[in-house]
Amino acid sequence: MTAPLDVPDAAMEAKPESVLEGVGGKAIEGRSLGQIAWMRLKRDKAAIIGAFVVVFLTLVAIFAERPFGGLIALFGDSPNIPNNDLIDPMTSAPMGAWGGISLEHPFGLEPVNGRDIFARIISGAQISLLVAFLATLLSVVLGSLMGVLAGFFGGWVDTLISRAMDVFLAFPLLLFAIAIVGAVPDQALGLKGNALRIAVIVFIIGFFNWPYIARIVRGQTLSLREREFVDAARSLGARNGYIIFREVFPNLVAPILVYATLLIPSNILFEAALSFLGVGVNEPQASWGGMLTTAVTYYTIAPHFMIVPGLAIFITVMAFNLLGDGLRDALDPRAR
Amino acid sequence: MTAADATEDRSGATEAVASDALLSVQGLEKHFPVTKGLLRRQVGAVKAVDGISFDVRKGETLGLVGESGCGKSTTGRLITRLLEPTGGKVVFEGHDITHMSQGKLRPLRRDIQMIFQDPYSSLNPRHTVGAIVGAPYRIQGVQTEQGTKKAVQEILALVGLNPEHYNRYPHEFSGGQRQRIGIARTLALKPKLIIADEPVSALDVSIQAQVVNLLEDLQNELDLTYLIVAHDLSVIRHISDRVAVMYLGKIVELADRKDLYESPMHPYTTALMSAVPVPDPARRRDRERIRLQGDVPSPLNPPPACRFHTRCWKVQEICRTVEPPLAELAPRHRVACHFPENAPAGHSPGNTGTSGGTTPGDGQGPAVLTG
Amino acid sequence: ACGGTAGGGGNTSSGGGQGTGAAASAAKHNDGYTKVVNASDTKGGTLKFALSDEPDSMDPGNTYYAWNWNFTRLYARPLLTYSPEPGDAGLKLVPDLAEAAGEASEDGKTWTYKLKKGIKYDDGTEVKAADVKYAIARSNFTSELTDGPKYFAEYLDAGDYKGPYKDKNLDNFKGIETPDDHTIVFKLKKPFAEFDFLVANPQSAPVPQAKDTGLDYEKALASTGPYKLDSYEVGKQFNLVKNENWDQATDTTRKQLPDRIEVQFKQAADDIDQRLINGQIHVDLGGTGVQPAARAKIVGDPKLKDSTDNPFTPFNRYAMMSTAVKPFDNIDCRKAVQYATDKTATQAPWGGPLGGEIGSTAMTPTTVGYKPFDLYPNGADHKGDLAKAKEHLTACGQPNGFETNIAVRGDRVKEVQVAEALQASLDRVGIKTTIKKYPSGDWSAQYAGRPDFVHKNGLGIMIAGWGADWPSGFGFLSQIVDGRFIKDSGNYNMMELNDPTVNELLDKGIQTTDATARNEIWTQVDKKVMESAAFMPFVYEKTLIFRPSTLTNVYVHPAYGMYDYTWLGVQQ
Amino acid sequence: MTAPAPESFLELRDLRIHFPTDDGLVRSVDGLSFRLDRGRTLGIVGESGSGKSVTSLGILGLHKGGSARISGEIWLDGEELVSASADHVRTLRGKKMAMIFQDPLSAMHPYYTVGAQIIEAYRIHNDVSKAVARKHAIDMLGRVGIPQPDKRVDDYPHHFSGGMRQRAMIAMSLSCDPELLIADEPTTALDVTVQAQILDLMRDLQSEFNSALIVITHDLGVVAELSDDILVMYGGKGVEYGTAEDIFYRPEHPYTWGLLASMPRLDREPTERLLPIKGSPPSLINVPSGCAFNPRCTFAGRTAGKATTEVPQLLETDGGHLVRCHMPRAERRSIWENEIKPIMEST
Amino acid sequence: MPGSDPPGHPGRTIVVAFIVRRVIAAVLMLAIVSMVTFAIFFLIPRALGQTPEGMASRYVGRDATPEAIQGAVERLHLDDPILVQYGRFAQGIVVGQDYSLGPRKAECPAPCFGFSFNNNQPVWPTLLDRLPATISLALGAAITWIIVGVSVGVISALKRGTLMDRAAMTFALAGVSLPIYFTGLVSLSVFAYTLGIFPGGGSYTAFSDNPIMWFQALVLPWITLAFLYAALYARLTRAGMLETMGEDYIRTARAKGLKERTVVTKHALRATLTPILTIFGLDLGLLLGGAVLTESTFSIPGIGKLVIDAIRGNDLPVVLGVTLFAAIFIVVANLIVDILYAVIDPRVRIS
Ligand SMILES: Nc1ncnc2c1ncn2[C@@H]1O[C@H](COP(=O)(O)OP(=O)(O)OP(=O)(O)O)[C@@H](O)[C@H]1O
Ligand SMILES: Nc1ncnc2c1ncn2[C@@H]1O[C@H](COP(=O)(O)OP(=O)(O)OP(=O)(O)O)[C@@H](O)[C@H]1O
Ligand SMILES: [Mg+2]
Ligand SMILES: [Mg+2]
Repeated sequence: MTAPLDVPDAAMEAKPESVLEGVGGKAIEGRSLGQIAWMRLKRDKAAIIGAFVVVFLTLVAIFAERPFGGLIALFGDSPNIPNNDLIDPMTSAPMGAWGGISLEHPFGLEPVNGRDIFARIISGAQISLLVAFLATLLSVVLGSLMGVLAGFFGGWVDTLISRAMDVFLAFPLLLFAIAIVGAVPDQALGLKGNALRIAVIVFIIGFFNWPYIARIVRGQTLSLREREFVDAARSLGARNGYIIFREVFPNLVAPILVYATLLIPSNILFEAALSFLGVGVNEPQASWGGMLTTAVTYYTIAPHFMIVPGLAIFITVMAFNLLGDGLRDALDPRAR
Repeated sequence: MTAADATEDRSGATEAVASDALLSVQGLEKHFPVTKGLLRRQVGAVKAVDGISFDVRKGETLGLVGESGCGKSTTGRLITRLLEPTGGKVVFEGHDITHMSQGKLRPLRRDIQMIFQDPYSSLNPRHTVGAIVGAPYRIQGVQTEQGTKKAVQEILALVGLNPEHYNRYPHEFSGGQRQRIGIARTLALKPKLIIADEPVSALDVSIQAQVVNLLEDLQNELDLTYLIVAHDLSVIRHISDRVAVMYLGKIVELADRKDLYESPMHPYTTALMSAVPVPDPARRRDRERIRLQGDVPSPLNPPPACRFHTRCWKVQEICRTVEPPLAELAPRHRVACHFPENAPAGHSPGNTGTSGGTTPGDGQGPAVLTG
Repeated sequence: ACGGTAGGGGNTSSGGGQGTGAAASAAKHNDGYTKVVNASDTKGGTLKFALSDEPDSMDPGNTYYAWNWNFTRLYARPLLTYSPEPGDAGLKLVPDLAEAAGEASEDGKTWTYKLKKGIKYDDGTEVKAADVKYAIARSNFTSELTDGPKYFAEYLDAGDYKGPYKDKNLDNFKGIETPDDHTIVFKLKKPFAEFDFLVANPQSAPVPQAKDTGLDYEKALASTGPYKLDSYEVGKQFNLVKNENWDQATDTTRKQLPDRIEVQFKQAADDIDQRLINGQIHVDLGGTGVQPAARAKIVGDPKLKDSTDNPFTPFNRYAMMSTAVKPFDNIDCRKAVQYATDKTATQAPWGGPLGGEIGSTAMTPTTVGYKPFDLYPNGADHKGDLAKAKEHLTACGQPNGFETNIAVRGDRVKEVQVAEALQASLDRVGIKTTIKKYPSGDWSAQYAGRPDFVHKNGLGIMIAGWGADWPSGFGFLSQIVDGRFIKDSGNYNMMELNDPTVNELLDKGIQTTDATARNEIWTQVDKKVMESAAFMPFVYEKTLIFRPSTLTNVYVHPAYGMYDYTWLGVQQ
Repeated sequence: MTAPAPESFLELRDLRIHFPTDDGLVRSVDGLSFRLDRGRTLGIVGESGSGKSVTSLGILGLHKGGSARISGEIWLDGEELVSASADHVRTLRGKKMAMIFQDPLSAMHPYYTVGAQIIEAYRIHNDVSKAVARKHAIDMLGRVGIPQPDKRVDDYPHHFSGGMRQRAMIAMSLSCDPELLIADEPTTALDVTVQAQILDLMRDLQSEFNSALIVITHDLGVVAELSDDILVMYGGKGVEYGTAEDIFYRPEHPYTWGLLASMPRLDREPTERLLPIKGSPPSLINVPSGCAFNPRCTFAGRTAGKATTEVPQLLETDGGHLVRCHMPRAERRSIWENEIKPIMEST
Repeated sequence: MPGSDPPGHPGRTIVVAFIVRRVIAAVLMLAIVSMVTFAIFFLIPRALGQTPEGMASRYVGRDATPEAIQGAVERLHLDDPILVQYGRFAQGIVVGQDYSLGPRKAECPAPCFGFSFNNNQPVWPTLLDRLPATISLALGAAITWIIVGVSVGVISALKRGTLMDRAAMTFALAGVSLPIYFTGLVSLSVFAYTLGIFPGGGSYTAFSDNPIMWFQALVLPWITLAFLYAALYARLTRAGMLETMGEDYIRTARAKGLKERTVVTKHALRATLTPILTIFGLDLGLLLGGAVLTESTFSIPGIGKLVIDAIRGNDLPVVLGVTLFAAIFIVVANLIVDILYAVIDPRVRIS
C-alpha cells in the first residue's frame, strides 16, 4: 500500500535538517544553551562593558603586586609609604591642586601622610575582590548544597534547612558582622593578622549570605525535581547522587552563576561597609571602605580622597551588576 | 468488597490470564497524605489510586483512559516505582516489585521503561541528545559492543532521527522530534514493557499521528508491550488492544477494544464516549448524546460506594451504599457497575449487591440530547 | 590663703570695665594662652558646651577625663584646686574646700586639712569632713565606681577596708580620720610629698553618705560649686543651673556668670566645630581641639585664627619599646629606632605643628620640672638620622634590620596613622614591622598592659600616650617609668623599664618636701628614662581650640590644657 | 477602501500582523481574509503557531500600542478597525465584540472575585449602580449554569473548578451582549465531559444571543460540533475556507487532508494506520518560499514546479469554498476522492 | 485539581488559627535567635580564649587593678556558667532583673534587654529612646522610596525601551551600586557644607522638640537612604510590572474594554505590588532594627548609631540587646507580611 500522505518508512517522516532550517533559519550546529546565552550576552552592550570592567579589575587585582612590583608600582610609589614633604603640615592637606594629583600620583595623595592614592586603590582592589570572590564562593557552595538538599529531598530535611534559613535571615547581618569581627582575637586557627581578618570577614559574609542562594536554589530544585527528566533518570535506576549531580545540578548552574554574579557586588559593598565602620582589614593594608572612613574626616580639605575610593567601589559594583543583569537576561529560562 | 477481592473471587479467570501476563497489578493503592500544621498532622489522604487490578499480557497494548486527576499517571508511576505504593501488589515477570528496594530493582528497570507526556520537560535541556539517549547505558553500567555512541546513533535512526544529531541539544528540536528522543531513550535498554504517560497529548494533531505510528512500528519491530495512558479516547482506541477506563482512582471498566467501544457497559464509559466531539458536521445533529453534569469530584473526598453515583443518571440507593466490584460480565469484559448497560442476558441489574429496591431510571434522568 | 590669684584677678578687674566687643576683636591667636580674653563680669545667659563623646560618668568620684576634672569643679569642690591663671602660675595649688594647703607631719605620712566653715550643699546642709572621707572611700574602695584613679587606695593606710558599699560603717575606714566636722586627716603608708596634688582631684569633693546612690549618683549630685544639677539625660544632655547656696565669699577660684550651663553629648565632631565657628555653641567640652576640616579652614583665615589658642595639653604621645622583647632587650636596637624615626612623619597625624611639638623628653613642657634636652638628635628637620641608626643596628648585631610588631589601639585613627608613619620610617633601615591593632577598651587590661601578652606576641613597639594626673614630674612619670609599677595587667610601664636608679630617684623625689629640689630630681629621672632609649616621644600634644567671640573670661588653664570652665561667661 | 456588503458583519481583508523581533520579522498573520455574517459560527483550525490567536487579538485591537505591525482591513459592522483610533476600538471591546480565552484560570485576575470581574465588565459599558451590576452578574452566572450563583459570585477564581471557570469566563464575555464573540480554544484545557457541557452551552447561548461566533481550535471535532463555516489556517494564511460540509466532505487542500487523515476518529472504524503530515510546522520568520506548505506536502511535485516559487492564491472553487493551492481543481478533487478518502475509511 | 477547593471563603476561625500559629512560630524563632545571639556574643569569645576577667576588664576604668577586675567579675556574674548567664538574660526579658549600683540596686524591669555597664543604664529604655530617630529615618525614607521607586518602575515598564526607561534604569543601577555612606557623604558635603541648603550631620532634632528642624535634618538622610532603595524598588517594580503586563488576565481586562489606565492601576499594579509589599515589609523591618550606615554617616542618634557606638565602646549588653531588638523587628515584619499576604492575595492557601 502506498499511502499518498504517508511516507512508508517511519524513520523518514521528519527530515530534521529541513525542520531545523524551518525553525531557526540557518542550521545551528550543536549549540548548547550556554553558547546561545553567550550569543545573547554578546548583544547586550552594557553587560559586555560590565564584563570588560570586571575582567580588567580582576587582572588589576591579580597583577597588583606581581610581577616586578606589579601595577601598584606603575607610577613608582607604594601604597604604605608616606610622603610627608608633599603635605602641608598646617592643614594636613596634600600640597598642590586637586589633592596633589600629578604624573607621579595620578589619583593624588592621602592627607596627613601623603600616601599615594593610586597605589592604595590598586592594593585595595585586591582586598575587595578577594573578599568578595571568596565570600561569594563560600555562600554559593553552602547555599547550593543546602538548597539542593532541601529542594530535592523535601520533608524534614527541607523543614530543617528552611527553618535554619529563616533564623539566619532574621539576624541583622551587618550588626553581627561588626560585632564578631571585633570579637575575634589577633591569632586563631593558625592564622594571624590580615590573613585571619580576611578569613573571618569572608567567613561571616559568606556564611550569613548562603540562605539567599539556598532559597533560590531550593526553589529551582523544587521545580526541577518535578520535571519529567528527573523521573526519567529515576526510572532508569539512577541513584540520588546521579540525579542531583548529573541531572539537576547542570540546570542550576545558570541561576547560581547569575546570583553569584549579583552577590559579588553586594559582597564588595559589604566588605567596604565593614571597613568603613572600622572592622575591615588591618592598616596599613589599604581597603576602599577603610579609605573612605579616613576620608570622612578630611573631605573638606581633600575631597578627592573621598571621591576616588567611592568611585572605585561604585564602578566595580556597577560593573558586576551590569554583568549580572546581562547574564540573567541571557540565561533567563523564561526568555527561552 | 474491593476490586482486588473481586479478582480473587474469579481466580480461575485471572489465572488463565495471568499465565501470559508480563505485568500483573493487584489491588494497587496510592494515598497521598494531606498534612496540616506545624506537626504535620495527617488530616486526610488523596486517594489517587484506590485499589486497581489488571494484567498486561506480553505483546499487547493496554490503554488506560480517564479524565484529568483520575489517577492514570499515578498508576504509571507506581508501576515504574517512581512512587511507593500504599497497598496492593505489582508483579512483573513473576517478581513482586511492589516494595522491592531501589537497589534490587535497578536491574529490573531495564525491562520497564517509561515515555513521558511533556517532550519539553522530559529531556534535560543541559544534556546533548547523545547524553540523553546514552544515559540508560551509563546508569545501568551497560557496555555495548560497538561503543555507546554507535549504539545511541542506531537507536536514533530507529526512531527516525538523524544519527548525526548526537551532539545537539533538545531545544533545537521540535516537539515531535523531542518525543522521539524520549522514545529513543526508553528503547536503549531493549525493554519488555513500556509505560507511556500521555505520549502524544502535548503534540499537535498532525504530529501526534507521527508518534502514534512510530509507537506502533516499534512495537512490531521490537516485540514491545505497552501500557499507554491517555485521556484521548480516540487515540487510545487507535493503538490499544484492550482498554481500561478509570474514574477517581478506580478502574470502572476493562475490556477488549472492540467490546469496549462498541458495547460499553459502564455508564461512565458511555458518557465519556458520547462526549467526544465528532469531526463530522452531519453527525452533530443526529447524534444522541449523554451529558454528564458537573465535574469529577475531588479524590481527597471521593463519594462513597460507587464513585460515579454523583454524576450517574442511573443512580439508585445501592450505588450510594455498596461499592460494585469489577466483575467479568462478559468474556474478557469487566465492569464495576450495579446497573451495567449492554449487559449480556442473564445479568440482572443490581444483582451484585443487596438490592436497593429501586429501579433504574428513578435517579437523575439521563441527560439525553437529541438533534 | 586667698593669694596667688593676682594674675587672673588683675586681668579680671582690668577687663571688667572695658567694652567687651572691643576686647573680642582685639584678641589675637594664642591670646587666651597668656591672658584672659574678653574679660567681663556680665552675668546671665546660657553657656553651651558640646561633646563628641559621652562621659564615663558625671560623678566627680568616678571620672578620669581631664575635661571632666575641669568641668566637675562647677558643682564639686575638692579640698584644693589650681590657681585660676594662665601660664605657669596656673600650675600652683590654692585652697578650695580647705582653708589652706595640707599640713604634713614630720614623717610625711600624715596630712591634715581644715575645711572652710559655712560651705553648704545646694540643699543648704553644711559640708562636713566625714563627707570628704566618704567621698574618697566610695571612689577608691568599691568595685562599682571603677572609672576614676585609685591613688588613695594605693597610698592610704587603710588595711583591708572593704569599702562603704560592703561595710556601711565609715569608722572602719582607718585611712582617713575626721577628728571634728572640719578637720580631715589622711594616714599614708609611706611619705608622699605631693599629696596636695592628690586632693586637688575631684574625688576629694564631698559626698554625703545619705545622698550616695552609687552609680546613679551622677543623676542626683549634691553640689558644692556655683552650679547645681538641673537635669541629666544620660548620653544626651546635662544641664546645670545656679546654686543659690554657693557663696562667692568662700570661693576664690570660680565665677558664677551664666544663669545656666548646658552640655550636649554625642555631637558630631565636625558639627561641633561648625557650630563653634557659627557661635551656636560656646565650648567644645572635650578640649581636644578642632577637627582637620576646621583646622584647615582656620589656618587659611587669619580672622578665624585669631579666635583660636594652641596650647599644650598635659599629654605626651610616644612609643615604648619593650625591653623584654627581642631584639629590644638590646639598647642599641632601641637607639636605632630612635634615630631612624622620621618625627615629622609621626607628627603629621596629630595635625602637624598645630597638633603637637616634636618631643624629645618623657616629661611635657607643662609639667613642673620640665627641662628640654635631646639625646637622640635625628637631623635638623627631624627626618631621622639613618646613618646613626645603621650604626646602632650594627652595634645591636642586626646590621640588616630585623622584624618586630607595632601595637596600637586600632580605634584611634591618629595613633594608627602614627604607627603607619613609624612603620614606613623604620622600613628605611630594614626594620620590618607589622602593625597590630587592639581595641582600646581592653588595651591595658588585655593587651599592651599585660606583659605576658606583650612577650608572647612579640610586641616590640607600643604606641601610647600619657597625660599627668597632676602637673609634676612624679604625677607624670611614676606610673609609666617606675619598675615597681610593672603590673600583670593594667600596666602602663609597657617598656618594662626597671632601672634601680630611676626607682630610687622617684622615691627620693616624692619624699623631698622642697619643691625646687624635688623638681630637679624629676629632671634627672627624665634624663635617665631617655637614656634607656626605650621611651620615644613623638610629640608634646597641642590642641587648636576655638573661642567664639561671645565667650567671656576665656583663658587656657595650664593644668588642663583647655579653657578654665569655671570662669566662662557669655555675651548675649 | 470600500465598505463590505451590509449583511457581512465581520470582514477581514488581507490582514497582516507582523512582529519585529531580535531574530527577525515574525509574520504571524500574513494576508488573511474572511467574512462572517451575523448569527453564524466560524471555526478557525490550524496547528499551533499558525496565527489563530494573533488573528483574534488583532480583531479585538489588542495588538494596538504593542510592537505589532498591522496592515489590512478589519470591517466590523460597517466600521474599519485597523485605522480606527485605539480608544474607539476600546469602546467596542466588551460591548460589540468579546472574547473567551483558552486558560480561564490565568485569564481571570486572581485577586478579584469572579463577581467583581463580571461587574466590572458590565459597568464599563452600562451606567448602572454596583447593586444592579451585581444582580446582572448573578443572573449571568446562573445562565451559564453555575449552581447557587448568588453565593458563588463572591468566590475567587481559584475556588472554581476548571469547567466553572470557563463558564464564568463566558458569563463575563456575554455580560454586555456582544454581537461578536471570539472563543480562542475555549475547551482545550478541559476534560471531555466538561468540554461537552461547554460546547452545548456555547451553542445554546449563541442561538439565544444571536451573535456571530468565532471558535478557534485545533480540534476538528470541536469545529465540526459548532461551526457553520470553517477557515483552515497554515503559516499565518488561510489555506482553505468553506462551509463545514465543504471542509469535512470535500476538502481540497493537502493540509486539510492531512489534518483529517492524521486524526484517529471514534465515529469510524479504526484504520490500520494514521496518515500523518510529515515534518513540523513552518517558521514564521523564514517562511518557506512559494507555498508555505510545500516542504510537507506530498503533492508538491504535482504543481508544475510552482510549489517553491510562487505563493498560491486563495481562490474560489465553488460556492464560497476557497482553496489556496497550485494544483488544478480537478486534480485536487480526484486526489481526495481516489487517494485520501478510501484510506481514511478503510479498516 | 478541579473541585478540590471548598466553595466559599476560608472561615474566620481558620484565619485566626493561622495567625496564632504564625505568632507561635515567630516566638519560637525569637527564642532561637536570642540563644544564638547570646551564644555568639558570650560563647565565641570564651571559645576563643576570652576569660571572665577579660570581659570584666572592659567595664573597669583606666586603673584596671586585678582587684577591681575581680570585683567587676563578681558584680556582673561573668564567671557563671554560660547557661546560667543566658537564663538570667532570658529571665530579664520576661520578668526583669536587678543590677547592683553600689548602695542600692538598679531595677531593670521587663523587658530587660540587659544593662549597659558603660553608662549604667538599662538597655531597653535606651533602645526606646533611640527608636523615634530610627523610625523617623526609616519611615520617611520608606515613604519616599516606595512612592518614587514604584512610580519610576511602573512608568519604566510601561514605556519599556524608550529613552526615559533607559535613563531611569541606568539611574537605578547607579543607585544600587553606590555605597550609601558615599552617597551620604557626597550629599552632605554638597548640600550641607558647600551649598548650605540643609543642615549638616548630627543635627537631628526630635519631632516633638522642633518639627521643622526635624524635617530639615532628615531630608538628606531620607533622600540618601531612599535613593538606594528607590533604585532597588524601581528595578523590582519594573520587572514585576513587565511580567504582570504579560499575564493573561491583563489581556482579559483589555478585552473587556477597560481604559488602559484602569488596566494598569486596578489590574496590573495590584498584582505587581503584592510581592513588592512583602519585600517592603521586610526591608522596613530590617531598617527599623537600625540603619547602621545611614545613621552613622549622618550622625542620627538612632538604633544603628547606638549599636555602632556600643561596639566601638565594647558595650556588649547594648550590642546584644540591639541585635536581638533588630531581630525582633525582622521576625515581626516577617509575621506581619505573612499575615498581610494571606489577606491581600486570596490564593494564599491557609494551611
Ligand atoms: N505527589 C502528590 N501528592 C499529592 N497528591 C497527588 C500527588 N500526585 C498526584 N496527586 C493527586 O492524585 C490525583 C491523581 O493524579 P494523577 O496525576 O495520577 O492524575 P492523571 O489521571 O494523570 O491526571 P492528568 O490527566 O491531569 O494527568 C490527582 O488528584 C492529583 O492531584
Ligand atoms: N507579541 C509577539 N511577538 C512575536 N511573536 C509573536 C507575538 N505573538 C505571537 N507571536 C508569534 O506568532 C505566531 C502565531 O501565534 P498564535 O498565538 O497566533 O498561534 P496559535 O495559532 O494561536 O497557536 P496555538 O494553537 O499554540 O495557540 C507564533 O509563532 C508566535 O510565536
Ligand atoms: Mg497525568
Ligand atoms: Mg493560540
